[in-house]
Amino acid sequence: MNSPVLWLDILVVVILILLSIRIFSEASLFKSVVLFIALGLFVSFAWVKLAAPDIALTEAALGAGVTGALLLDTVGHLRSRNVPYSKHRHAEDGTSSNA
Amino acid sequence: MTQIEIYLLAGAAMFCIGLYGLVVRPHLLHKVMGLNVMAVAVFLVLVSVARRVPGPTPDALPHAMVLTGIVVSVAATAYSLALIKRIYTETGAVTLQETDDDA
Amino acid sequence: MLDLIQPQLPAITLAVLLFAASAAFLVRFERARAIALVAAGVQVVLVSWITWIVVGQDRVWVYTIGGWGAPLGIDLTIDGVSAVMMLLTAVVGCVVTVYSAGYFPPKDSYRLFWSLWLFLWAALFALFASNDIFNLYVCLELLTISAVGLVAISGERAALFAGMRYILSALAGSLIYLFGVALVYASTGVLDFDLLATQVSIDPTTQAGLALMVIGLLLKTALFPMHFWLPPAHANAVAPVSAVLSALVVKGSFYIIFKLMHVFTGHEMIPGLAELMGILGVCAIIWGSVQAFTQKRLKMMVAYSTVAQIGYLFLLFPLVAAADDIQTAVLAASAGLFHAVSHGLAKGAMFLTAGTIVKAVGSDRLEDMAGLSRLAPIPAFTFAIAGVSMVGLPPSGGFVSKWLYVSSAIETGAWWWAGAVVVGGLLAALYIFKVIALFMGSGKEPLQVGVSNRVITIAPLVLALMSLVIGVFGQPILDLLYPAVESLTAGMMR
Amino acid sequence: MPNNIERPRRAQHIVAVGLLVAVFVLLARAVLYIPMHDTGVASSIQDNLQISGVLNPVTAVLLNFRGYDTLLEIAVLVLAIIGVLSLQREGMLASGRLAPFADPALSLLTRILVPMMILIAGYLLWAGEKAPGGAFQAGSILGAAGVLVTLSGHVRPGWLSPAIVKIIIAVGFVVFLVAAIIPMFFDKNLLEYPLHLAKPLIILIETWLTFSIGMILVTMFISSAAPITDDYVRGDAT
Amino acid sequence: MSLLQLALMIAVSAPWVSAIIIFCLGETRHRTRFVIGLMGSAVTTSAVGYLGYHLAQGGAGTSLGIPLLGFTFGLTVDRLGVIFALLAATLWLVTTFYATGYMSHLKDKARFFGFFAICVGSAIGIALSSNLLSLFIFYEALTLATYPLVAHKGSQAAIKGGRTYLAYALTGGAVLLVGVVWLHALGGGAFVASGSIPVGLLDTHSTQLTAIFAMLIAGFGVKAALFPAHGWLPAAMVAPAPVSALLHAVAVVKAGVFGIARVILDVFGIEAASALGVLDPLALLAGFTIIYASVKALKQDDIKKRLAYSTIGQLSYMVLGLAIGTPIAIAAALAHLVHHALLKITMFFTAGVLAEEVKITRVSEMDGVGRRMPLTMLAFSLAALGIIGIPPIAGFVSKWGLGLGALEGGQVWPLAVLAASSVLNAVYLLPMIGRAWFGTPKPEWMNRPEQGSKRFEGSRLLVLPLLLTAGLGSLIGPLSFMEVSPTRWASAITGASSAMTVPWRSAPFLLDATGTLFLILACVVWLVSAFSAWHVEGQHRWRFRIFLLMAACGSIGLAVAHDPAMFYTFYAMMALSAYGLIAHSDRAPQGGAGRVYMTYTVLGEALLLAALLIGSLGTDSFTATLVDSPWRDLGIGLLLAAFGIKIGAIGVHAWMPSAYDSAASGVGAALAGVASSAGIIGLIRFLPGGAVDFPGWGSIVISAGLVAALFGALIGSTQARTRRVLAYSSMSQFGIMTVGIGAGLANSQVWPVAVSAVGIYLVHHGFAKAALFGADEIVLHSNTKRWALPVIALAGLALAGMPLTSGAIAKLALKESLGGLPGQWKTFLDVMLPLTAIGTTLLMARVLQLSWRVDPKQRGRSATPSAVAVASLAVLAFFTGMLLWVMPDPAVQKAVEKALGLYGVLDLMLPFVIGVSVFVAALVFVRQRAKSGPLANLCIPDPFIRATEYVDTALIIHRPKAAESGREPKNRRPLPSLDRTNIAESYLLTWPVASTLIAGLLLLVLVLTLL
Repeated sequence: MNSPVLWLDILVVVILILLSIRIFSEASLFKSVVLFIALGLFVSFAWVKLAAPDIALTEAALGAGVTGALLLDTVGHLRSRNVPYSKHRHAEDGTSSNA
Repeated sequence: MTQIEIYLLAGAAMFCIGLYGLVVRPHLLHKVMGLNVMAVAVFLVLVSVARRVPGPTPDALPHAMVLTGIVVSVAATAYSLALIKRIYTETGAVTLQETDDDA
Repeated sequence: MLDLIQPQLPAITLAVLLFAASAAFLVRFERARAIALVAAGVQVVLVSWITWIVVGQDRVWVYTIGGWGAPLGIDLTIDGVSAVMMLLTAVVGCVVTVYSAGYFPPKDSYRLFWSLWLFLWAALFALFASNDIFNLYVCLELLTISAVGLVAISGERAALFAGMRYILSALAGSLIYLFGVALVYASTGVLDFDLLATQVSIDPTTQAGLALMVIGLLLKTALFPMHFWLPPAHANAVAPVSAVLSALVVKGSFYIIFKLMHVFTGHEMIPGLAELMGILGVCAIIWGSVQAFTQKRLKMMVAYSTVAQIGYLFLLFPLVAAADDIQTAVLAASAGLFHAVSHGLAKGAMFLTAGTIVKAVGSDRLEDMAGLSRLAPIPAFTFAIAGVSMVGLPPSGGFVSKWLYVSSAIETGAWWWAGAVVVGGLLAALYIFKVIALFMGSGKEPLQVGVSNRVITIAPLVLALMSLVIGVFGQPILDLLYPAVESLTAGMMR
Repeated sequence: MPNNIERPRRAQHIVAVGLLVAVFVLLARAVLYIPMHDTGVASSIQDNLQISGVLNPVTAVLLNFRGYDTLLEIAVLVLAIIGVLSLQREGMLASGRLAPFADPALSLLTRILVPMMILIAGYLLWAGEKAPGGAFQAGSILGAAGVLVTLSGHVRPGWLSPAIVKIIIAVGFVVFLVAAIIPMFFDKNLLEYPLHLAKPLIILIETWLTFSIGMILVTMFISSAAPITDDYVRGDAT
Repeated sequence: MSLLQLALMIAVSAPWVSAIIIFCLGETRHRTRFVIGLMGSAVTTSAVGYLGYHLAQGGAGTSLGIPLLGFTFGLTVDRLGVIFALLAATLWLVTTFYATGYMSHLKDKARFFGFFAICVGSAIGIALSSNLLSLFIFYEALTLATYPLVAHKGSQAAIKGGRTYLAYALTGGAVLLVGVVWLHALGGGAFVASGSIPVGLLDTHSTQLTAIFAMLIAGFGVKAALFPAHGWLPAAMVAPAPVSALLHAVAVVKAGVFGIARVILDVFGIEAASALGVLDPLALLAGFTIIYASVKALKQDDIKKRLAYSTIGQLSYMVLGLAIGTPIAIAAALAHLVHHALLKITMFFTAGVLAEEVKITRVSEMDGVGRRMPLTMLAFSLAALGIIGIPPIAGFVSKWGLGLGALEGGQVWPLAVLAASSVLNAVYLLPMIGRAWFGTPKPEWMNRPEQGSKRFEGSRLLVLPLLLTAGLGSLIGPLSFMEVSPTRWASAITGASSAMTVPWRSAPFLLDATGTLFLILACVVWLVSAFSAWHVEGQHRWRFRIFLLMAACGSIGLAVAHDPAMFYTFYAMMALSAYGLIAHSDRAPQGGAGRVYMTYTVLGEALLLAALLIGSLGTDSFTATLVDSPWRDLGIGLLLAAFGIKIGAIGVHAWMPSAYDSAASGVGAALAGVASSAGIIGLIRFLPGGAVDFPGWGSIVISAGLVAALFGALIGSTQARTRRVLAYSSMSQFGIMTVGIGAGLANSQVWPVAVSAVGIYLVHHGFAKAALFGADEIVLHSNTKRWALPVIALAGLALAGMPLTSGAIAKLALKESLGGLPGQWKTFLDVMLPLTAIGTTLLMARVLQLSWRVDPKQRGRSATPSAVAVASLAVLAFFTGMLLWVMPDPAVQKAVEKALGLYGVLDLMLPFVIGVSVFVAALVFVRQRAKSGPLANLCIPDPFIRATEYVDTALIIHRPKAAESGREPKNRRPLPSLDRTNIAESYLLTWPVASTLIAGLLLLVLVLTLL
């Protein structure tokens, strides 16, 4: 009874799981945040699949939008700012870009 | 394997992944993202449970719960990020490791 | 007029707190302080009125919000147990408010303290009154964020890190709890405690749901292995905040566990869960006391003492599980709850007076406080009284709970829990009397003590004396607890 | 940052993964045992939908049946912003400019998008009563619009005095609280809207909520993003 | 709320209220604090007094309380509670004065007096609480309130002492809690007259009840300082003196004993407790504690520590009494609660005054302090004697009751414990008194120019309470027959007949034949020696005179006292005051002879006490009860041993030579003549001779007597100093008398004849010996040697039994009495008696020879004897000769005729002639062998004296050397450093580990769901 729609759901679920695994295995902070925002969008797509339009809308606006923006802002904050008060001075920028 | 069960399993899986992120990744931002992933996972379970109702409109109660949940988790994340920024400006630390040495 | 207000009392009390909280946000420090003091006074009056009604009519007060009734809407139920906890919150809250009025210099960095504090108070009230597990999630969140806000408000390095740890673990706990709620809703379809009590059945989903809810709440109550966030948070927070955290906030999540274990008949639902909590409790008592004994800083020691005393609370679950008749189950349950009340009062007094002492001596380290009793007799005396209640010596409330624990342990035949309680008392005596001996001893260099205003010396004393008074006149509180605990355990015994 | 911070220690990694896989298995078991028949309250929601004053079941549950949850939820939101503000060191809402200069592409985009976003927010607010929408969605879009305006430098954050900002933040919650208390004067319980008044009250609450949520979200960005003043800038601000 | 309940409420709450007021008063307002303290104690005392008065009138008790934990946390009025409350309240009143004086220059007075009041408040609370729960609550409140007092000084030692105290008290409290709760769970715990254990429970839950009893006793035992848990009391001696006085002598420690009393009497009830069989182990433990504590007290050089160990011992007396369980024993224990409180509080007050005024804290520093503060040390001495159990002071009454109670319960070993502990008490307390009065004071104490009189007491506030308690302590003893006395009050509680508990019977005095004889002897001899000794010089003149008078009235009282307790009282008075006479003169080495005498006397006293107790259980006469009591042989043995020491029986006579030698001038006569013969009177009066034959005992006594006689003669005749010869002659004379008594014992018909014969012999010997001592005095001190020699000769002849002298009559009377003996004894005695006579003549010849050639350098030591001395000598000589002729006694008449008959004279002369010839031969032999050597080296050393000296020196070594300062107890290694746990904890605190734990726990609980 694998109706075609079901395949789409399986695809969404697989993407969701892969995305979340990728977020936490990603070394670079900025990339993780971007992936997180992508995850937010896919989740709102999942809500649409589960016939929950309100939640999809809110998720897109708040979950992906606001949270994503806040995260990006924090990443920016952590990278660009030198630290006036702390005794630890950080030579290179916050995220190390390793392979 | 009905649609609901797929999303339920997805929810359970993402919960564990989120927990992994919270537990293992030292960077505070990763931990906050982990928390959000766990939240999303729970909401997945709730909404898929709502979907059990036959007919077009699913059960509205879980939806309301999820909506409230999303707003609450946004609020919590906002505060955590503010705290992370303040810790960074104050001490330059981006992980809890600093605290463990001189705890 | 009065009979108009009376049926709406729970809603009014909550509304008063929420209004005061939002008002305090809008105004400057002095006016916010005034609002907080007024709100505290009103709160005490209203809560005691509610308790009077609950005792008077000896019934469980069900207040349906929005008039929709249980499955659809949310109910507030106030029974003996929640009334006692609310009374504890009101009393400790009022004293803490008065203490903070005298403690903070009226400069702007603390202007939002009052608003956060009133939100916390509102969260506690909502939590003790709520009868709906999802609503409890929202209350827990409200509680967590306000608590973390209060911890981090001082802005010092240690407080910020403590706040970070606290919020991460608390949010993790809440999410685990929420997952549990989702599973329970999935299997039973209801969120209200009373309905759950009738419809819950032993199947994997509900079992997992309860397990997740309990684990989430254990994390928020900082039971032994998961206590890592509590000592830094309680020790580095500002004195009134650490008092509130130790005395009240920790009790909130314990109260929910108590209700869950009774509504879901936890020890049958998950065999061995009650015993596990008991064993963790005993480890908490021993580990907490040992750590408290070796601490070099006063507030850190008192924080670890909280970790130990929390262990006591969880001893009630194995005893209730082991009880064969309703009477011993009620005895064990009221032992735990009475300990929550007496610990609330005593620990509140201890943290407040610790704050006064640290403010007077200028440093938090124990060596600098030698010979304090000569120069600051009242705080030293208050610390001693609170310590006596912590150790559980007779004139104090701690003794009553210790007595109840030992008698219920004997009646159920599981005497080793009684052993744990008694040994715990002796271990507590170790670190309490180490400090008292230090106060009575004579320090190396003469101790200069800054002048501390009257309020912050007298307020903790009032609280400490209260913890002694309930030791002697404890019976009314027990009478208040018995019917409620009986109805809860009756469900369990079916 | 020494990069061993990034890669967690090997042993701890393995232990964590092992544990979480086991947890996943057990959660999966629990989840799969969920009864597939509807045990929820869907049916009772449908019956009471007419008297709830709104047609959209979710909004009905959110604002009427379980209005208390939403009230506390808004309290959490307000509390969060209070927490964020309490973390500021140099007082409330630093007034410094956020963006040093307007980037032409950004300003063009803002000029186009912001009016649309406000329009959409209005529609969502209005539609929430019948179709998916409502205060939170509208509020968040309004917030996004606000952020866009301030980030793009069109408006200095000091545009609104801190007092007004705080009032707007609090107004949503206070209105909701007042609306909840009014029924008590008509000898009804908290949040028990009189039938004929249910719809107007809900709409009143929703509108003020939207403004508050919008302002809260904007303040979240502005307050914690410390103002760009000369001594902080280090190199180019990306 | 009746008046009684009001009084009850006031009694308990007044101390707490005054404490709160004192705390609020703050440090500076001394006067108001003193007034508040005084008022508080006064109000409490009057309230408790009213309760006592109400009960005394036979009013019913009452109780009030609030419900708590299934019990009522309340108070009640009953006799047992009121006695302890009254004690605590009155002594608090007294101690308030003392403490104000004592604390005048110490800091933190508000804290001190506040907690002091709370302590007393909780003690009264304990006394008046209505059930085990309220008692436990006050009990723990007492622990808490005492801690700040023990650690008051804040010094390192004080804190350490406080910590030890807390460690013991809290552990005890924890054990007690479990016991109380367990009992409550089983339904017991309330205080009901004969035990509140639900009836069926005894057989079903006996093991549980025993466990509960053990826990309750362990809990209360900590405060009652039973053996394993006594360590805290000496450690708590760092507390200021008022604390040690009121709390560690009265309130705190008695709370423990009171608790045990409540548990045994009102919670379990005697029957239930003995049914469970828990009382005997407790009694054994208490017995062991008594002995252990007394031995430990010996080693303590610090005064307060020694008193502390003494307290531990005395507390165990009470526990022993309670554990024995018979009504008399319990009444005695409860009475001892009051007696010991009064006596011990005096001693602690004294320790406090000594520490404050003259800065001495060690026993070895106490020399001559009596000269410095006579009133204080008098009070201390009275209290010490009371503790030892010397009648008539209070301690004796309760010790007597304990002994009787033990016997009533059919057990004898407590008697042994009592005897042994009295000896040990004496050994560690008497030296303190000895040093105080007989030691040489420090020079700077003496010169107090500004205060005028050399003696300078502590400030009035300190000394008055001291004297009050000492007075009360010593008065309660003799007045114990009064209704309100603690003994009567206690016996009303346990229903014991007051005849038993009050030692002195109603009609103690009776004059029988031997009594009159001894009375005449005592009066004359003491009169004569008083004349000759009265004008003795030296600074201690008055002290000597007091002792002389006390010894005199002791021996006179002895003659007429027939009731065992009264006899014992006078006997003890005479024996102890004789020490004053022996140790008085500075000639003797530092109390050497005195100490040996005292040791033997104390041993004798203890044995006598045990013996008298055996005979006085029950209402009829001593000898009747002794005959048919199960421990008859033990009683007789003890009697013989006790009086044997007095009359210098073989083996125990080592004290006699040195004592007589060093006795002050003029007093030797009285000692030799009267004091020692008291032993014979005792034997005659208390041995159950007349009723039953004791062939076994008879033969033992006779042989002992003969050996003593011969041994005395042999050793005596070789002694170098006249007094030592006389001592040995007394020993042999008493030996002969014991032969007479032995004969009476062996054959009951002979007993009356033997008694009167021995009586005559006694009187004759008394006068003769007194005359000899008098003469020796004159020979030694004056050049009128010529006067003394004929008297010595006359007395010597009388002793040797020359015809026409009293000696002859006495010897013949004695021979008469021996007539009735069975065959083989008769012949044996016929041979032996002459031998003794020869021995006596030898001794007398020796005396003559020594006094004849007394060398000049010895003579000139003291002033010339007054005419009085000579006159008294004459009187004695006269009595020796003439009196007996007049005696109306039939046996005497017969003896007189025989003496006059030819055969009789020959019989008497023969031994005399042989004796003289042997002496002359020995004299000639000696002169040939050692042309020049002084006679002394010929002296045969007395093995027993060697043995006593060896034991004595051992005692000295045993006694704490002054050098052994109170070194810091080796501080135990500090608690195993727990810092390692810090490292574990900090590891636990790190986020990764902690969160992994969360995941782990989550998994664990989920797994649980699988089960």
